[in-house]
Amino acid sequence: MGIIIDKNTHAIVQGITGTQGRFHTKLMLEYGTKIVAGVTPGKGGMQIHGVPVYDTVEAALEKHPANASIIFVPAIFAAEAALEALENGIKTIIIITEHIPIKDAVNVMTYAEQVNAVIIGPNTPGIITSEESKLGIMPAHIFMPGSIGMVSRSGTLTYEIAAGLTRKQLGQSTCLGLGGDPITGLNFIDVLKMFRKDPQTKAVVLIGEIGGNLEELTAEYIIKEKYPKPVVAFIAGRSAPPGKRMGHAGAIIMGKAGTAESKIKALRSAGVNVAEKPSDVAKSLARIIDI
Amino acid sequence: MGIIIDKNTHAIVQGITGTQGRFHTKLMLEYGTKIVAGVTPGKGGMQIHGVPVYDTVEAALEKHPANASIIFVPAIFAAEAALEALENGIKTIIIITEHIPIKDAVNVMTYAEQVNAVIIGPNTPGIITSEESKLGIMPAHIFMPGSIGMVSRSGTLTYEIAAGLTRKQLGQSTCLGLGGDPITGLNFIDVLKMFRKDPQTKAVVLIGEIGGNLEELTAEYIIKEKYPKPVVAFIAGRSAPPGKRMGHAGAIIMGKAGTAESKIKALRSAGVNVAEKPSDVAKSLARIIDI
Amino acid sequence: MKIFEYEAKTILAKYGIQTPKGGLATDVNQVREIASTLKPPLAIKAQVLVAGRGRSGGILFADSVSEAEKSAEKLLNMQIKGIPVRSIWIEEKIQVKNELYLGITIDRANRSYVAIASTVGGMEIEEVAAEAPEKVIKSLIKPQHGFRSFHARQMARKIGYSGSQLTTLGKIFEALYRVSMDYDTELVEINPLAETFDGKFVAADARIIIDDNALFRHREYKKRLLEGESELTPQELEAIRNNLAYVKLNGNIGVIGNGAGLVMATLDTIQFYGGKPSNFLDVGGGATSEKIAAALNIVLSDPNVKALFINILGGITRCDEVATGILKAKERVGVTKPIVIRLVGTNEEEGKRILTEVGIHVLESMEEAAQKVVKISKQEEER
Amino acid sequence: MKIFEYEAKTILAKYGIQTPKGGLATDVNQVREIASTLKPPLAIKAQVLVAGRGRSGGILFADSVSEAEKSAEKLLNMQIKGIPVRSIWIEEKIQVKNELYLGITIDRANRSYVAIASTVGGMEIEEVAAEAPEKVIKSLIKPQHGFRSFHARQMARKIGYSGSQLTTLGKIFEALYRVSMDYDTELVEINPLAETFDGKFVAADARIIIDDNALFRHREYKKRLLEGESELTPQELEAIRNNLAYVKLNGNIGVIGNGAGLVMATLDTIQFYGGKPSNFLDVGGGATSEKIAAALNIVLSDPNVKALFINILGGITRCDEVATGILKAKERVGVTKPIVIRLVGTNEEEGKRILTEVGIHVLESMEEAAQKVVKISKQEEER
Repeated sequence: MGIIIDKNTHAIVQGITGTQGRFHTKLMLEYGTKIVAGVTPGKGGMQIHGVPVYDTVEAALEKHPANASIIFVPAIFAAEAALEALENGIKTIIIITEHIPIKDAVNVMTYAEQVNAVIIGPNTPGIITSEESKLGIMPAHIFMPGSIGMVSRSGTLTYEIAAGLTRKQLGQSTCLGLGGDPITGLNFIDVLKMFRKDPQTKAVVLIGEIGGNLEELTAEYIIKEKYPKPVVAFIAGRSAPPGKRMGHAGAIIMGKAGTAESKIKALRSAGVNVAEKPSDVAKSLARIIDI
Repeated sequence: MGIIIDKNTHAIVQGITGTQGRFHTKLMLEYGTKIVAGVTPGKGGMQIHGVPVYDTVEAALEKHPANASIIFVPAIFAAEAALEALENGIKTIIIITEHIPIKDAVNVMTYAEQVNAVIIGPNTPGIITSEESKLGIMPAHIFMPGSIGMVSRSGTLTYEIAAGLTRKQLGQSTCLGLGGDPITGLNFIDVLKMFRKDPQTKAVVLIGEIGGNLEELTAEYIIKEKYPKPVVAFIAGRSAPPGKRMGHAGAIIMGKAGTAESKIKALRSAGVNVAEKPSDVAKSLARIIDI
Repeated sequence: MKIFEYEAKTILAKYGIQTPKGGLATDVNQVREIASTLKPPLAIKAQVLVAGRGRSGGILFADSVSEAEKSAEKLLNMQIKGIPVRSIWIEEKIQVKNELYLGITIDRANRSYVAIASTVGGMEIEEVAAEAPEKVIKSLIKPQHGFRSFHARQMARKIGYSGSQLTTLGKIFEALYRVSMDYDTELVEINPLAETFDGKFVAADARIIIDDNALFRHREYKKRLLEGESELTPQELEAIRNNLAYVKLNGNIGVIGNGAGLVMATLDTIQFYGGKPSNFLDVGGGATSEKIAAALNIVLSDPNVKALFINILGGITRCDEVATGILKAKERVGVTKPIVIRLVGTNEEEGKRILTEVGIHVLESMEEAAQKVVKISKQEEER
Repeated sequence: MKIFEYEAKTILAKYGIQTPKGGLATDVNQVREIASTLKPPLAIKAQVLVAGRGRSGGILFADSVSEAEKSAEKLLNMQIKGIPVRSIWIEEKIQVKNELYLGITIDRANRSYVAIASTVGGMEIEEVAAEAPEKVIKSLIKPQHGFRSFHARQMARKIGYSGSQLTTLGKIFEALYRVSMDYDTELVEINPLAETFDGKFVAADARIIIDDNALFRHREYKKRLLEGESELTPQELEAIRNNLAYVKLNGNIGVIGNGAGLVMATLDTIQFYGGKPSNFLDVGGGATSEKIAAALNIVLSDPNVKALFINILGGITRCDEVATGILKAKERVGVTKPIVIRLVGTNEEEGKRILTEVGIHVLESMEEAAQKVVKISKQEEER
């Protein structure tokens, strides 16, 4: 099981002819992901690793029914690509692209909400449901199937923690990155709701960071809904100064808002086990799972 | 009965402090229409013919629940006024204002469709349900209650024909103008559907004119749905030359499209009695009603 | 408001759409100057706003500067459908492999903008739609997202293009939409869009109609309209300045009324009884005596007019006020031609009294009045 | 990208928002010139981008031209939070009846723009929100219709205005939204918006932050950023030019890593073990040896750095490539300070071999490596 993607996910790759798109299409195919077509305007008729390329999403879908899209299109055109996928009826869209303007992202999210589509990202490593499907750029070998659901605002930090889990034989159901931008599609609460319904997922790892108040809202949600599965969290950025963007566009403390302290405090008050160091996540989880 | 408005319609007047708004508010009140508040930004606190004026629709509705709005706001701001009414939940909006840009009108209509609101106009004389409510600028004394539903793209031509009906004691259920612009809210088909369901309405008068193909589409609808009530039509503009706008922004023959001949032919092929002259409408109707 | 081909092309070029190299001239010297900077063959195109310019001989071709001069002279001495040619556009003639059509206009039934593309360019799109509807591709545009690059590419694909030509066509079409939104157009079309033998696309002809009601957002055009730098007749100009809706026709019965539908029906009724209206003139609701004077002035300035029909249905407007207005106007303008007035509605009796006192026929029935004015017009014509 | 107060005010004025009369000066002569054209009392304001300028003494007042000169001289010789004052803005001081707050920013949780208004102006809005949330009025903005005049009036009403003041406030707020959209701002705020004793509204201070990711649509600002006409340190500028995410901190352990979250966690771990990071530097995914060289260069240019911690989790990135890159970079930059490298992931063994051959510590555990670099930094500090 897992959430959002599985063996039946048939995806197109938008921006398949770029360096990133081409490279990760190969890796996704190797993982077993069903990539049915690629789209790059002006490049229709090509083949990338055996995947046929079309000029438009519409043209791709006429030949290859798909229910997901992963977007590697450059930032200037990425929001357009997402709108194209949405208008052509695709309901699961992963936007890998970083540096999409906020105004463009807001447009995409508003439209996605209207048509009930799931957007992961932008600026996300993607999503992987172990041994079923991977729509993303994460190194597949650090993951193993299991019962831990992971949701994160960060890429490499997720790999760090996932590798730690895998070393301890704590396999994962689905692992996904929300994306490091201020405006993203799915947020922690959305994903927690999905993990709640997923029978495979027994516990959830939540990897947050400074900026915004999604972690605080998630804590409220956990309290209000008496969230039934254990949650272990790590929050990056305790040592970050205010007013500075820490790599991710969304990782910034504004005045006194968005600090790691605030998030850690909120999550702890919701009964979430917040790890001090990345390696502590696996340790905490091992204890909890043993119980 | 009749359609869209009745004794329970409580309306606000947007643009109540202008010459037109002020004048017609008085006439509507005299007719018995329930005008509960007026809105003119910057004029909050005034009273017009005893009707309290507010700066915003929101403020008006807090004090005076209303389910309709009639708009007399100047063309530059009229679309904004309609959006304000829509966003504040009003579902029946009559836009009297003429000369609204097409782009603005398209915006209003798109939003109205999303929220299932009824827009009458722009550039309409409004709507009157005899002896129940009048939201418009038509002279009330030419109408009398009865069983004829009237729908028109024109103002004075409607009065001409309505007066003719009234002289022959052929009273009306509801009479409404769609508006003389290329983009209007309700169209003939929408109104025919409403008249179909209205038990009071026994026959329908349809007053069309050159421009667009709404009359042709209506003919198709009448055929397809085997429209159960008799329809008598008059189409203005048989003598109009192509490429010239005949007063109404929407009354223009483009190339060979939108001619009176085309409309008359289509309606006749749908079994509609199309009058040669305005006065023939009442005559035809009298014959039909007798049958 | 229609704008000239050269203006439309200048706008398109500003939005990155390729147009033929060319220049505007109002005399033969300018033509020589421009033509000598261009590579023949050349197209010499009368700048008029009437439709069917090509069929009326308004476009000529030239293989040399001297030929261009001759063609230009010919055009500058020409009238097209009664409109004198005031300026001409000289441009390099495109070697055409295919002619396409791209346009953005209004879809009234869907209350929407619509993008239209066709592989049949060079004809009026309504004609193509009537003769070969399968060759006309339409795509409704929702204002929420507009017509975006991918919509444009989808259309390009539907008319049979792919690869880099598809993206180029997509960019042109997207630019056309931006023109449409930025200039509040009712219609913007490239017809034909020429596909050259090396696979490029050039706007060989272009047409833009700006929404009259949006001219407050485009003051430079509004100004031009009011200053008469267009093809309006003096009557049309006078009507615009007085906020009157006026259209010239070819008959001999002047018509003035209140309300567009009523005036149209009045024309129809006159025609029904065998008469010929000389114009459409709608004074609108609640017209002042000033406005009515202006209306009479405009209608009567047509020497063909033999009789005048004023059709007023007083609703909110009071008939007595209208009558007074007509009298005032009549005195000021000095009307000598016969007038038939149909006047009903609010304060009808008083209105009638005012007019009959000075010997003006006042009738109640529009049909009766129409018959009367037709009869008078025929009598006057026979004199 | 933050822009200066005077730039923000110039933009607001262009959108019809009233701002105090004033001028920009970079030396005392200019101050005299400007001040003599203004009506005292005057406000003399250091043009710096750091927050808390007022509290740091960056705003002075003057009742005469000579006082203005003195104040200006003082400011021009001042550093505010380490940033030297390069220019000052002199303006007429507003006589304030009330101070309001108006702003447009991002609501992350709702994936939306949000309009914020408050009757408590002159304080940071986050503080007002924390202390008196009922005094902060918010309205989410849906992109479909934007923030229109009636939304603006609704907000004006909610903060207690009516009549003509409500429409004026509405116009200001609507203009602010247009600035936000036209300039792709993350934040545009007028704080305070001064209500004068005669009921007018003047933008006494203004702040604009442009979305860095949208700078491709605002090339004039992009250019300025890259040309260093801002308050960036040479290190920050070098980082921007090399597409590196870099933030200066106050410690002595240089940090380089791949991935923002990982680098943040690295800093946290160093701090957890009692060390002090000197910076945040994320090289991103698949960094080239050039990029790593640039990163080393930036980090080591800080004289306080006693040791360097490179934390690489090779996922898609291959560890052997990273190792080679580090070596190249090390040679080019001439690193003499101790380096601790944590290197795991794809081709980890080969990467380790390359580095250990030249005597660089390579570790597998981030925590272990952090402890090690903290220890080294302390030893180095004691030397």
